[in-house]
Amino acid sequence: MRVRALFFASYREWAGTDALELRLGEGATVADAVTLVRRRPGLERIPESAVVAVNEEYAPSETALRDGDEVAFIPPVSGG
Amino acid sequence: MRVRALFFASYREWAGTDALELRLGEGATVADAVTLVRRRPGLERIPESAVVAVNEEYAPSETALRDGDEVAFIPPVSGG
Amino acid sequence: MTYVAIVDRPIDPAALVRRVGGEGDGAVVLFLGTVRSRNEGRTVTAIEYEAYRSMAERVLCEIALDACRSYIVSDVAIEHRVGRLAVGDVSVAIAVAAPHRDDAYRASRVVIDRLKREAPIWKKEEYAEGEATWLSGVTPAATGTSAGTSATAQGTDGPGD
Amino acid sequence: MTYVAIVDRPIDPAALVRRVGGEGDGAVVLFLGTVRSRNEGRTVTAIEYEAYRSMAERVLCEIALDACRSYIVSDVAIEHRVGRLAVGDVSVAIAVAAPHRDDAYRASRVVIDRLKREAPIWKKEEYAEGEATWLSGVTPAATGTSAGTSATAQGTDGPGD
Repeated sequence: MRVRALFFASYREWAGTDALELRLGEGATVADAVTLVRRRPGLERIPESAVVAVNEEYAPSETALRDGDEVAFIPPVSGG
Repeated sequence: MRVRALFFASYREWAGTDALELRLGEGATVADAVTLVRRRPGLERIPESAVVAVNEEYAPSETALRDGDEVAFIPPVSGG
Repeated sequence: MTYVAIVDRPIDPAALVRRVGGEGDGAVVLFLGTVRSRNEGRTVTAIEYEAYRSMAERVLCEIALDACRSYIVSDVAIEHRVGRLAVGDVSVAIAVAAPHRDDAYRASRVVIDRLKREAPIWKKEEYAEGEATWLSGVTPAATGTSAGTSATAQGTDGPGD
Repeated sequence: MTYVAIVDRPIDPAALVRRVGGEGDGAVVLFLGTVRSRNEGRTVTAIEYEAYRSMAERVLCEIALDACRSYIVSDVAIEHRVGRLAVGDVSVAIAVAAPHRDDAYRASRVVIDRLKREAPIWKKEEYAEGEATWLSGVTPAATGTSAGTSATAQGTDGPGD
């Protein structure tokens, strides 16, 4: 399946882009997406415990992904 | 001595005026001013324990008055 | 900065906010008290506010300065309107600016709570049936100087708002 | 009424206040977050705010609706600005209207505390020396649905404001 990875703030700068397409096997989880992304040069700085939102909702690492999901990597937030 | 009594809100309506001049003996206190005012028709409704401000500061009943003081009778407040 | 005023014209909340805050401030809290259409089960059509103006400004000033002493607050601005107000009109506005929001919220809350207990201001509600009555209100504490000089009391929420 | 928006233009606090409140409301609390000139000992010249806009609006909406469920609140309106802000600019505004002030204050406080912990928004501070850095920030809790659905946490006051 394919999911769309989104990067923001420091993660976006490390990625050099605000979005990437990821190819994952069936049954892949949020944890698998994090592992895949961390193999990309620069993105090894993203922690394994990175917070991820799937389709705009915060999702724990065991969350199963589906084809077409939007998987956002969320650095520690600092709004307000 | 003479002091100026001020009335507000319900007390003003009971007094039919917003100010009266009171004549008091030397050494008179806030309590004496309250007693004097309560003799006036309509103003017996002011409680003996009425809150009074002398020269714009809340003053306990034993406060000694001086000639020329402004003695305000303060109904329970309801601002805001 | 401290600004207090009893005014007999409509309160402009934006103008009050513009009075407070500077480069070192990260938070502004504005409180507005407005005239409600219902109070204690009755339909209110208007409220007449009356104040002992000079003393009210003196009390508000003291409350504002106490808030600046109790919290890390840069500016406090307070306006209370008097005269006849319609439902929805702003009767009181309090703007507080502070470096951090916790102080701004706490100071704002203490100022409105003390204002309601201590400021010599009264309201007479007019009801749909034509009657009008002075609200029962709170008896200020007659301490030696002015009532309640501590800024610790958080107050309970009276029926007023 | 609930209104939330991520905006890339200056926030107009008065316009936000006008969005909230009705005949039954006696209190409006407006919170403004503003850009401070100093943070953690450094001189800040500007802040660049970035948001995951669609998700940020979703999270703010949820926070606003939770506040309406936890407190007796009529309206919540929230705007957060993104882009480059100067010192003194308003970054976030929250307006809450309620029948009574206690609910308005509490709801306002919970909304800003949760916004800071949960909304996918980031700021990069630019300093007088020319450097710029993303603030360290708060790690949102990754619960099953969205982070922290309870409105009970009062939060501590971070360095942000």
